[in-house]
Amino acid sequence: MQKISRDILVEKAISMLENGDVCSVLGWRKGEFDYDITPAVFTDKDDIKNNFVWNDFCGANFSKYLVQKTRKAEGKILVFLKPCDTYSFNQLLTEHRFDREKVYAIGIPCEGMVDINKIKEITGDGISSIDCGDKITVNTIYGDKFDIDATNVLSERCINCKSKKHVAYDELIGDEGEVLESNRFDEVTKLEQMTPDERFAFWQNELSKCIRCNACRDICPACTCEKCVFDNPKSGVENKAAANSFEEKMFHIIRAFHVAGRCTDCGECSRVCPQHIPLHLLNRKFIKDIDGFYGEYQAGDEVGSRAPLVNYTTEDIEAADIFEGRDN
Amino acid sequence: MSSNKKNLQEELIRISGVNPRKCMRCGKCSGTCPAYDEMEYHPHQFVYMVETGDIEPLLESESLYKCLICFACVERCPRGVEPAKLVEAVRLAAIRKQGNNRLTANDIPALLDEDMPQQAIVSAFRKYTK
Amino acid sequence: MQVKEYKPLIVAFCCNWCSYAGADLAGNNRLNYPADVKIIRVPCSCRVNPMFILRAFQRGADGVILCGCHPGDCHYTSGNYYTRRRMALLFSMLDYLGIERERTRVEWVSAAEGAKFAATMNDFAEKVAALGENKRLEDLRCKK
Amino acid sequence: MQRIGVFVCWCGSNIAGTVDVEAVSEALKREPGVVFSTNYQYMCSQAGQDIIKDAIKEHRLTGIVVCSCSPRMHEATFRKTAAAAGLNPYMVEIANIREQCSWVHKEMPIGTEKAIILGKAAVAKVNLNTPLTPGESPVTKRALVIGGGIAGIQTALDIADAGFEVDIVEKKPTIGGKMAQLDKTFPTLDCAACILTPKMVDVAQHEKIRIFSYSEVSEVKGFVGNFDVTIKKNARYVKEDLCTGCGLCTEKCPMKKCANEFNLGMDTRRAIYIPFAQAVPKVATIDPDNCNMLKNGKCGVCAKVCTAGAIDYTQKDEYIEEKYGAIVVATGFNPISMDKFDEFAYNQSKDVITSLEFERLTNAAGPTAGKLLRPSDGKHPETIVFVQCVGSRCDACAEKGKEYCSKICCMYTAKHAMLTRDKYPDTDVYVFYIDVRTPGKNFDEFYRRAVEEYGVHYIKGMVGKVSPEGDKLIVQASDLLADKQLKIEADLVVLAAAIEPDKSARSLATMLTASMDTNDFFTEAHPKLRPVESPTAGVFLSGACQGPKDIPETVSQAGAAAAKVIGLLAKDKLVGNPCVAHSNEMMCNGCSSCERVCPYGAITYEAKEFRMPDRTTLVRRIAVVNPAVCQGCGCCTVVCPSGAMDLKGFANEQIMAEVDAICK
Repeated sequence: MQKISRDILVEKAISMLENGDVCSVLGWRKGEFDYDITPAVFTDKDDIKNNFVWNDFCGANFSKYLVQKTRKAEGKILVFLKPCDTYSFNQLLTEHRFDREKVYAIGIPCEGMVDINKIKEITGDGISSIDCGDKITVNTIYGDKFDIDATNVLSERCINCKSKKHVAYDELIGDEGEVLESNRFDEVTKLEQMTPDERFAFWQNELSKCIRCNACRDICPACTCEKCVFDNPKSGVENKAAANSFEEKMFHIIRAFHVAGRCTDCGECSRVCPQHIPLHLLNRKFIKDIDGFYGEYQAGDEVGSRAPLVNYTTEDIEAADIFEGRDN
Repeated sequence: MSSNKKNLQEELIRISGVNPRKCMRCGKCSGTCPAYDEMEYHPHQFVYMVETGDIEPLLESESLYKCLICFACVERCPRGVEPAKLVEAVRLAAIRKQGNNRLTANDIPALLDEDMPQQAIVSAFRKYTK
Repeated sequence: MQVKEYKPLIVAFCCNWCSYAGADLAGNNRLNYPADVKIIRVPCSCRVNPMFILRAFQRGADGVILCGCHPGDCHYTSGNYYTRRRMALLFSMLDYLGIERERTRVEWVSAAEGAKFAATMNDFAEKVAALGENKRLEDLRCKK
Repeated sequence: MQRIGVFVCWCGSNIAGTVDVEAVSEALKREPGVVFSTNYQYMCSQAGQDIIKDAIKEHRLTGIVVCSCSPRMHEATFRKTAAAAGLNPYMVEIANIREQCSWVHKEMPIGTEKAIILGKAAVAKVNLNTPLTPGESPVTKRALVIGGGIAGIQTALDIADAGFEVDIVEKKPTIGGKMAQLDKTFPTLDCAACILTPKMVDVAQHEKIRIFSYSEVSEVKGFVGNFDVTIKKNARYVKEDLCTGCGLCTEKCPMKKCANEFNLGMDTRRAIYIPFAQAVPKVATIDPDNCNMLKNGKCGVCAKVCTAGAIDYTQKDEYIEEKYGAIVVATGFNPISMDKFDEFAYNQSKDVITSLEFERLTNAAGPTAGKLLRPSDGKHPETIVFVQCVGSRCDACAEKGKEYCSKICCMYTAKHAMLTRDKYPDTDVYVFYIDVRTPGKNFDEFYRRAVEEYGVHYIKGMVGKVSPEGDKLIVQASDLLADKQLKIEADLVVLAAAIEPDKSARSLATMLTASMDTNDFFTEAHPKLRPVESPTAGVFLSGACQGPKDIPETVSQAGAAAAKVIGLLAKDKLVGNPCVAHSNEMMCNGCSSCERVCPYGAITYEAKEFRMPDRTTLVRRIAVVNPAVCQGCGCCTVVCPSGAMDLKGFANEQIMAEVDAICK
């Protein structure tokens, strides 16, 4: 259950639109199903009244949308940002990807978003309606009704939430949270402790599921390239569909490398993957290594910070020494 | 260096966290030491002797108990070597030898007199008890 | 079917100023190393894109080694420092994916280190040969 | 499709002994794009080059592969050959089949097989080569020297003597720098003023040199050969062109109690002042913090007494824009602050002084007119203790001082000790040292003289503590050789404070995009081979801004920097390396990653308008590489996620084509 009610956000959005403070609102729109909530640009107050949603399914991170939306916008855009979204927001500002002047950012607290797949594991298919109250109430077309505790079905990224603090906003609604100690690297460590054969088998299995739908790339706030190398016939790695296991790996290695040091660990890649590949484990590996090799660095923590891959010290660890003390 | 000596040396370096190789032999520690004249081996010699592994004489020496642990040498060492920590480590090595306590805590009150500076009393507790 | 003796294929990226000159010096001094090693000249080790390394593996390389000036000696002052970070992270990631660690290496070879160049190549070729064919990052379409 | 010619060199038997050159040229004939392939005994010979030239004409070749020795050996040769035959020189690629093939492999079949593969890689690359033309940029024939100490003066004189215009920007009211404050110079003991002031006069009188004193560089734009610099001329409230330097104002000004920075605050000057008698320019300056007229409009004495009418209380800071072809940094050094070294009682006692203060105390133009007197009571000191390495050679974890050796202290301390004993033989002089470092011509001899002839007590050991007691200073120190702790009753303690780069250097480095080390010393383009150049093209280094230096070393480096500047300014046009980075504006995200890794500051950003398919225009931030500044390392190409940045001559496609050819 989110602490801030939808009505406060709706009221705020409508008043800002009416006052002419902003010309459009980036928010979550009702989808075909109650759990299927889509990012949308609202310009009409009735539309907001009827279709704006704020509940436990509003996982989408709007930062990336600002890149395109601010280019066309005549006036300011109102955007709602959860704490983890603000890191992406800052990272994009660091990379000069949108004009800060064109955005009015409202920070809203987040109690964690739920994972519909975990709900479906409990209820089975055929969900007809979901109501997010104190409990998540699910009705199915078979007449079953479930009351589920949101904390039991939180998405992985929210269980390992790294921060409830907003690092950027013009206005904050609700209370400010804090940067949290999370166990987000535990799974990476677990993989590191496997034998190379096990790791290879794990990733071969995971990555072979990839259907190259590009959802991970399209949602990723760090993947805002004007033209992606995988779409560019002259890049040498152009690849529309993975033909074999090499290309499956290549896509994900290169993608992870391109966002290394810039990835804020927002977890959108894993959220949108239709094949449920734990893509965040690739990004987190880089984050964990960066923290370990070069000192802790959180992308997006502050605007203008120098990402680890565009930085160095003369005392950096040698590539030959990175496995010291690890024998597998 | 024999392996015994080497072990002792490594032990001291580990306890103290001091890297004696950083010493550039300027002698500022000994120049600054208020207990210099009391000591048979002086702060810079502690550092040098630990570096060369010549630790036995230090373990035997009265100097161990003359250091006031005032940390003047630690404060002023330009190389960040921290000689007093090394003295402390040698002292620990000496008293950790079974039955080798020079004094027990109970012995201390009898040794106190009115003129003794407070700092010395505090450091006495650090020195003689475990 | 004829059984061919296994020979590893090794791609070595060498920076123009130090390591390529080091390789030339190895030649001048007639220091042998396996012919399996093929050198590609780049202006600086920092020119090597991880994509090139993956490309080499895809096309059938069994090992890729990157040679540059020693840290602090880069002709462009800082290129190899960036190389060091990139490759540390890339190699760690390849290991994480279960690719054998010995297939990739970074080595700093100065223009004066002909002997080191030859020794490095001998050692690297031997280690890669011991691993056998690169199966984990291969693209069967690119095989002969 | 290219029309490629392949030329396989035998290099006598150097290549042909291990590589079947005939087989190589035959095999490469079948490669895509190859229309001609041959081999010859010595390709680099005149006859060999003629074969290439003829083939280019006869077969209308668009690209060439020479399979021969290392490109480091003959790439330039074959490029010239190609150019002579009308082919763009960058259409030539070399396959190194000697150093990296025939010389390291013994068996003919193996050598031949590898040579063919290396040839194929070169052919694959040439297929993707494009003709490259080096960019040209004009050179503004004027140099800027930042800093007017001995380094800046020497550099400026050398450049000006070669016939080029030079401007010196000095932030103090006069040039001269630290050397003007010194008394004598080691190891010859000639008087600093006697050798410096004539040079200052030379500078003032040189028709090619302009001095901007009391000025700072406030902005630098542009690149090698074409810098646009804004100089901020601080208001000195005196018209430089009218002031005759008569000094009447500096005698009549009622504000007498201003600390005299030239004497390090050991005496006072007026609010209007000329730093010292030999100042250049010899023009008065009003110190606005102390002038009553400027502070509250009451006084005006200097204006009244000035017969030249040079005083102008309404003067404003002035900004001057000028173009330069080269910039020399000569910002020099300062002694570090002694605030963190409480043990030496510097802030407690007036009689604990730094060595630079000691220079002023012994200088005939100093606060004591050259008599060595204690600052506290003006008495003659009978025992003097010199402490070496104060704040030098400190470990980083000690959190005070500098990690490096300040290099000059051993020698000037020997000088101070010797001069003291020479002038005042009744004085006891102690020098506490850790090591005495005297590498330099006649340096060790000088130090030995101090010990042997002048009887200076050199004691190995460091001073632990200085405590003022009455009018004495108790110096507690160790004598390591005697294994004793000493307590010396001294009258004066002189600290050889470490030196550090001037504070202004950091912001200047940012303006110039010149790199610095962790100590804020400017970094050389190469520590051995290019010691007076900064990695930023067109920026040169002179004197202690690059590292601690004594005067002879500074002067020689100043001359070297001047020679480099002259070499640059003598050119009418700069021809660049055409293998530079360039950004594809359609793909560039404007994310600044490339800019951050560029060691030369060659990348800038501009807002560019794009016409969109729907006829709207879109303004996007895109990277622009300045080909005159880019050195072609290619670092930017790898941090560019979209691949918009590529390197000419070593393009992504070309390198991948080589990889493919090798792995085939």
